[in-house]
Amino acid sequence: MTPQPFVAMKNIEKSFNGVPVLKSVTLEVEEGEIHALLGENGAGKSTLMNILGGVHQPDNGTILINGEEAKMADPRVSQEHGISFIHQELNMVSDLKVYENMFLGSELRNKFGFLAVEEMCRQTHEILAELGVNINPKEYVRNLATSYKQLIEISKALLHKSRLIIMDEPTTSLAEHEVNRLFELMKNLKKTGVSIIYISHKLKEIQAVCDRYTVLRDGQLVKTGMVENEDLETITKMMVGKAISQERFMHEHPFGETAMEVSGLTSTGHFKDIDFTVRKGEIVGFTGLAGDGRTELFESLFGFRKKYAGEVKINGQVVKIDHPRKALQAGIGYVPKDRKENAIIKDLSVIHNMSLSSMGNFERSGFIQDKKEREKFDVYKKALNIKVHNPRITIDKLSGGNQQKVIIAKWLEAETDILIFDNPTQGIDVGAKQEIYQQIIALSRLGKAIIILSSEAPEVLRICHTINVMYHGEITARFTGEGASEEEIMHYATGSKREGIAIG
Amino acid sequence: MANIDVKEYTQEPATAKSRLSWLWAEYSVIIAFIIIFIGSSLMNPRFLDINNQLNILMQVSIIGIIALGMTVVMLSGGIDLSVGSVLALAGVISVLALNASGSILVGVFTALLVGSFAGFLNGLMVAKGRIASFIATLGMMAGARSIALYIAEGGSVSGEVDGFTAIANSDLWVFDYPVIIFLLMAVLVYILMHKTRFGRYVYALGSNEKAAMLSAIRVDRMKIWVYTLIGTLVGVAAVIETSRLNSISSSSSGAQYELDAIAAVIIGGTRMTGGRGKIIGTLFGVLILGILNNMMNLMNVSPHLQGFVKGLIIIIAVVFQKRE
Amino acid sequence: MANIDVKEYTQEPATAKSRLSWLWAEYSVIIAFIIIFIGSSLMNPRFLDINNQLNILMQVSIIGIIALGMTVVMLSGGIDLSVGSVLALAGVISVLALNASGSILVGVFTALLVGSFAGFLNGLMVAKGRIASFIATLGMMAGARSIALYIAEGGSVSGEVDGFTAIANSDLWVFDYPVIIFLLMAVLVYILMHKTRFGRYVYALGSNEKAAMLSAIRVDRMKIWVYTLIGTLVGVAAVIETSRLNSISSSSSGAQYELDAIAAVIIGGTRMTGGRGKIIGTLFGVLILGILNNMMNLMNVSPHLQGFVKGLIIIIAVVFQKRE
Amino acid sequence: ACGSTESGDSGSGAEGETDDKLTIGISLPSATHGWMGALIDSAEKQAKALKESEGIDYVMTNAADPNKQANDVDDLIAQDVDVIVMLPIESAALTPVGQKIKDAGIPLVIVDRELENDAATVVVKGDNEGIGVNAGKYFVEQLGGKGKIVEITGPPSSVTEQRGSGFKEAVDGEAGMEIIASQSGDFSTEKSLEVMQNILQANPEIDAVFTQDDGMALGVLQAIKEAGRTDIQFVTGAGGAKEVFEDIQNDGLMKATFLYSPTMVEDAVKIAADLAKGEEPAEEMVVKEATQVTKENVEEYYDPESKF
Ligand SMILES: Nc1ncnc2c1ncn2[C@@H]1O[C@H](COP(=O)(O)OP(=O)(O)OP(=O)(O)O)[C@@H](O)[C@H]1O
Ligand SMILES: Nc1ncnc2c1ncn2[C@@H]1O[C@H](COP(=O)(O)OP(=O)(O)OP(=O)(O)O)[C@@H](O)[C@H]1O
Ligand SMILES: [Mg+2]
Ligand SMILES: [Mg+2]
Repeated sequence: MTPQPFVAMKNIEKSFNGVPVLKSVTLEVEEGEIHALLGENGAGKSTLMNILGGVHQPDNGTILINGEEAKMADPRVSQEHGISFIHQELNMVSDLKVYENMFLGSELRNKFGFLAVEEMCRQTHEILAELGVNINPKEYVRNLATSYKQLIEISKALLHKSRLIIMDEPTTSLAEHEVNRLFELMKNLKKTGVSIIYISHKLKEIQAVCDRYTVLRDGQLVKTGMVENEDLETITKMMVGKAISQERFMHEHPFGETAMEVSGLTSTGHFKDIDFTVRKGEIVGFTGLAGDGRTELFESLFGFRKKYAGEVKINGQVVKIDHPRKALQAGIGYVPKDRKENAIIKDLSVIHNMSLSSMGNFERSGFIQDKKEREKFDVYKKALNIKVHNPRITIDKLSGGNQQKVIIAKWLEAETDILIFDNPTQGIDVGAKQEIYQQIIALSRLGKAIIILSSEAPEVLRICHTINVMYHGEITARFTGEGASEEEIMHYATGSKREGIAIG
Repeated sequence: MANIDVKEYTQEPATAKSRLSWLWAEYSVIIAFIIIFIGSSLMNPRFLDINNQLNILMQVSIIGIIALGMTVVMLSGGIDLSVGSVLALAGVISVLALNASGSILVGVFTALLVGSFAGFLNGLMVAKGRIASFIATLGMMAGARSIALYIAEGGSVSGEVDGFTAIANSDLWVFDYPVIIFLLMAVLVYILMHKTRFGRYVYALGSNEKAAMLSAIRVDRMKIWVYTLIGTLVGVAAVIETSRLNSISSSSSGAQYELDAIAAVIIGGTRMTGGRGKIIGTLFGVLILGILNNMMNLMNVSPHLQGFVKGLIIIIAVVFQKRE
Repeated sequence: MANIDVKEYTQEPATAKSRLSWLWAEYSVIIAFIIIFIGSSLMNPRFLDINNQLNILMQVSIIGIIALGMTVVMLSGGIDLSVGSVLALAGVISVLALNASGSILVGVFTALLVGSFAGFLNGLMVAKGRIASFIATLGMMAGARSIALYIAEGGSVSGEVDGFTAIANSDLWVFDYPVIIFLLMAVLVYILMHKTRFGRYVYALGSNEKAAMLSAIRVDRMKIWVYTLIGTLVGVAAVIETSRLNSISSSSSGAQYELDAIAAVIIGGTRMTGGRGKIIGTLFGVLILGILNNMMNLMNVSPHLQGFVKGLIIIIAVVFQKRE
Repeated sequence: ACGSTESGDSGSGAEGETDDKLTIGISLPSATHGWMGALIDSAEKQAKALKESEGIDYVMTNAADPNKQANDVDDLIAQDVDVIVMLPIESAALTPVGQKIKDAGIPLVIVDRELENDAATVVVKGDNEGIGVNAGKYFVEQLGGKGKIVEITGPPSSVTEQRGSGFKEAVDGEAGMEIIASQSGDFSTEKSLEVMQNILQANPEIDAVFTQDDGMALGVLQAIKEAGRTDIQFVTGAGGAKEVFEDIQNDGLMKATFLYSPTMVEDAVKIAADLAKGEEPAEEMVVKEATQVTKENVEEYYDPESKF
């Protein structure tokens, strides 16, 4: 270690509304290293980074850049110190085009002061190509899938020629090949002396790219060390206080009758000829790359999208679902992905978010019983280990992982027979992931039909009885949970292998 | 692991100090109100006179009833510019119905019907036509006024049925009926917004429409209800306004009520873009406006300067409140 | 694996049909305009008369200039209700300056100064005071009108300098100066919004303020500029209005201009909540309103019903446009 | 664009059939208060009547501000109307517009508010100053030159200014007369009711109330009635509304009003029709006196069918 790290955050303290979130945390990042910042949901990782990025001000403590004290009064100052920040939640301007987002705040101009559009497009194209993405720079960001937005955010940080890039869970919506490209890029950056702070709940990634790590737990520093000296279990243990197995869950139980039967579902541009059935007690997974039409398919089944053809049977009855309400009445629940846009109501309290889809459970003669809501929330708080000091605060004050748990609680409370989870563990720490999987399995034991959408093959492999692989809007393969391998799934997901449906 | 949570998260702040800061954050409008109230008492001794206080209550009741509805609309993320015109239209038609039928009940019912129907149309345009509420209700504002003028031939219409004026001109103990109706409506809307799922859904919709829809809320239907609600409240206001003077003017009645109602809602701390705000805040917002108008007359401020003074104080009251 | 992406995203649609559907999505207001234009021609033969066409252009130029500024404000996610009042105030003060100095230049300069200063104050309130633009500019609306009334004692003031009226009453070939000024402003604002950083930042800010801030854009400063810009444009409009009639009324000049300007912007396809919209759309929005007013006069629609007809057509024009 | 100096002769380019089709152009402010609403209605009715009886067409326009009114007039000129009736929102602002009409060779009948030049062929006007002056005289007379007066004005505008200054002039002459409050009732009954309530609160002693409009007077009466005040001796109005006449007849608190009838526009339209037919005007200035209406002469003016 050199005597003077590139960035040193010393004894940082921060509390929100009297609740301490960071307690004298120290973090040092060397020049040209990839430093993993680890910790369970709500440990304070993002908050610490927000302080470094000038988004929040610390209550106490100092930040040193190359040994000199720096005051990060706002995001500008931080950027001027050569720090780029890829935030946990996407911060894209969806009404601007790709290149406009990339160069937002640092536009290139010609000698008359006008924007040099073509030059910016060219550079955008180049930098995206490095990540293996080929998008029209003049496409509006709102028309892109989340993974592309994420990649654009990453590219934007790269564009700035920063000396330190903070990546707060950059891979939550990326497919594996995109992640690999990102890692190559990170390694190249490292060689040129750029430092990276990398936050992720996917510990495999940490092992793949990171040099050192720092673990936070409940706002306190637990340990800093070299990644190569530790194995996954130890790190997990430091984070959550116990070892977590990565094994496939063994959960054999008999299935009931068919709960949902879909045949010939087609929506031009999104998916075509989708057939599948889900039985009571079965956990069915859908996986594939971004843009494979998974989300659109299930948004249609949930009644959020209306333009599709084909037949859907619930418990043997043909149903026409053209609004999420009807889906709920038919017994379908849906935990959407991208919780910031699709799931959380940021002005409602944690409790009210939990009860939103099942108000009937809390009403007596038309009036809401506050006490009942509170009691029910406490049940979920315990069951899902939701960390919140006061559930009456608005949900946006929770860490990302805990927000996700509240949304899951919301749909558990709706008690539907069929539950669709789209990317249910996005941004959730290993411990909590385990808890969520256990919840899902417990539900399936109760005879609920479960559908899980995930771009992470390992996730579906761990808990699903049946796995469907999608490619370009079609189901290209179907495996049993035991009969599938990550490698084979990838073949079908990338379209490099295509044959009659392989039913295991 | 659970023990960590307990240690860390169960200490709910409930000290007197934190209570106070909570009150401040949530209800700074009340503090603004108290300051304005005390200031007014000091500036003019007649202000505190019980009759004057009752006058103020009476004077704010019409705008107050409308502002309650406006709060709901604004919480849902919309706005309703048509309230003043719809009031005039509902008033004109209800007086005609009153005179034709000779029945007060018919008159009252007509006003409510016209109001809620206009609101329903607004709701349809916003929810099903996907028109920005500003423009949909701007259209309704022009349209309703226009029809009122056409029906009343530009003039005013007067009630010809005995007893109709009693609605707004009777009192219970010291409180005039309009004040009682206003407070009753406030309680009803409060309960609706905070104790029933209707309110919950309105907040959800105003905060994140897409997420509300994905939570299986019928967003379109909610919007239609919201505008129908304000329409109905405008109908109630129209009854009071008409009954008070036993007549309504198709040209001037209700003029600019929308601005007063919106101002009251925003002073009351409701966010322009929806999702955040309180009925109680609006109540105090309405009172602040009432006191301002009252003081302006008590102090005999030049009519030319009243706009300036009023604008200034509204802005100060809003700045003074803690914003996100 | 990159080949998958390529297949997915490089096929750029550029066929004639997709061009058309793009035009439709982006500029459906133009189609609405064409329909209204053709409809008007068929309904009244006088409509197509070249003098009538030039009249319409002249008539829309003042609202048009204001609507340009309003587009920018609304793209930034705000609104400016004070435009009419500020126009009256700028007009009154500039006429006084004109008469006092005898110099047309001083008069013009004063109008611009008053307008941009009022805009600057609006910007300060919105950006630094964190007041919702609706309420901040509502305050300015009341305040500016009030000061204008106070200065002019409720009446109007007239220019006493020869040549001042020439500004709005001269023409170049067949086009009146106001029309030329309007088109000039439109070109300038267009360039500003689409070719410079300023415009880019306004869109960003209106679409996602937090993201704009995290991109190190000085959001507050941008807002102040935006309101100053519309203020200056209002100053320009004030010069034209004052010069056209060689006088300005402190009580009625500029009344309800805000509503016309906002309506034009929304008809032009700009989203109420900001981030999306086009200057060209506003141009056609303004023309649609102009044609409506003109046709109402040509067709002799009953005055009491004009509001109804206008409201209806505006709503139809908006519904007709493809909404997200 | 419309500075075309064609002759005002409507038949210039048209065929014989349009020759005898005369058109009256009417440009009025929009109906923001009762009096104007009634005036617009009277104008439309009169124009319709003329259309039926004499086949004279009409075009009516409405404006909320002087600039829009200038636009309206442009439209009228462009339509080659044969005569224009205009009620200028602001005299000064519409003066150049009047000039334009004159330059276009179109006869112009001005209603209510005079222009500052001689563009008008005929002026039909009430007497806004007169209302104030006559009311002032009435107050001095009734109160014996001594008393506390409240004034309820219209919203700030030149009409309000003229009525107010006429009144002040007359009252200022007497040392014992004092205007203790002057507030705007916005030409609205409801607003005047509220304003008067507050004024009553602030002033325990009031002798009489001058209102600039009958609609506002009705609100004032209601406020006084509700407050149960007995110190106020009388209230006056302006305009000539039916309800006010009724109160005068019934010995109410209304003791006088000063005529300013919206029906003046009927005369203007009739005169315009004559001008359109090419007749010379009988007189160039028709002044509708601000006649004082009290118990003595109210029967003369009361019309139970009136809409105003
Ligand atoms: N603005 C805020 N107001 C109140 N509490 C906050 C705020 N921001 C964060 N917190 C709280 O601070 C704690 C730390 O949150 P933070 O977002 O830093 O966690 P994290 O480690 O990034 O978790 P995750 O892995 O879920 O993203 C959480 O308990 C959260 O509720
Ligand atoms: N100044 C603030 N006041 C209130 N809430 C805030 C504030 N700043 C952030 N928040 C909210 O608190 C939550 C947690 O804060 P924080 O920013 O640490 O976490 P985050 O979810 O990781 O977001 P990001 O990484 O994008 O900043 C966020 O959802 C954010 O919207
Ligand atoms: Mg985080
Ligand atoms: Mg977080």
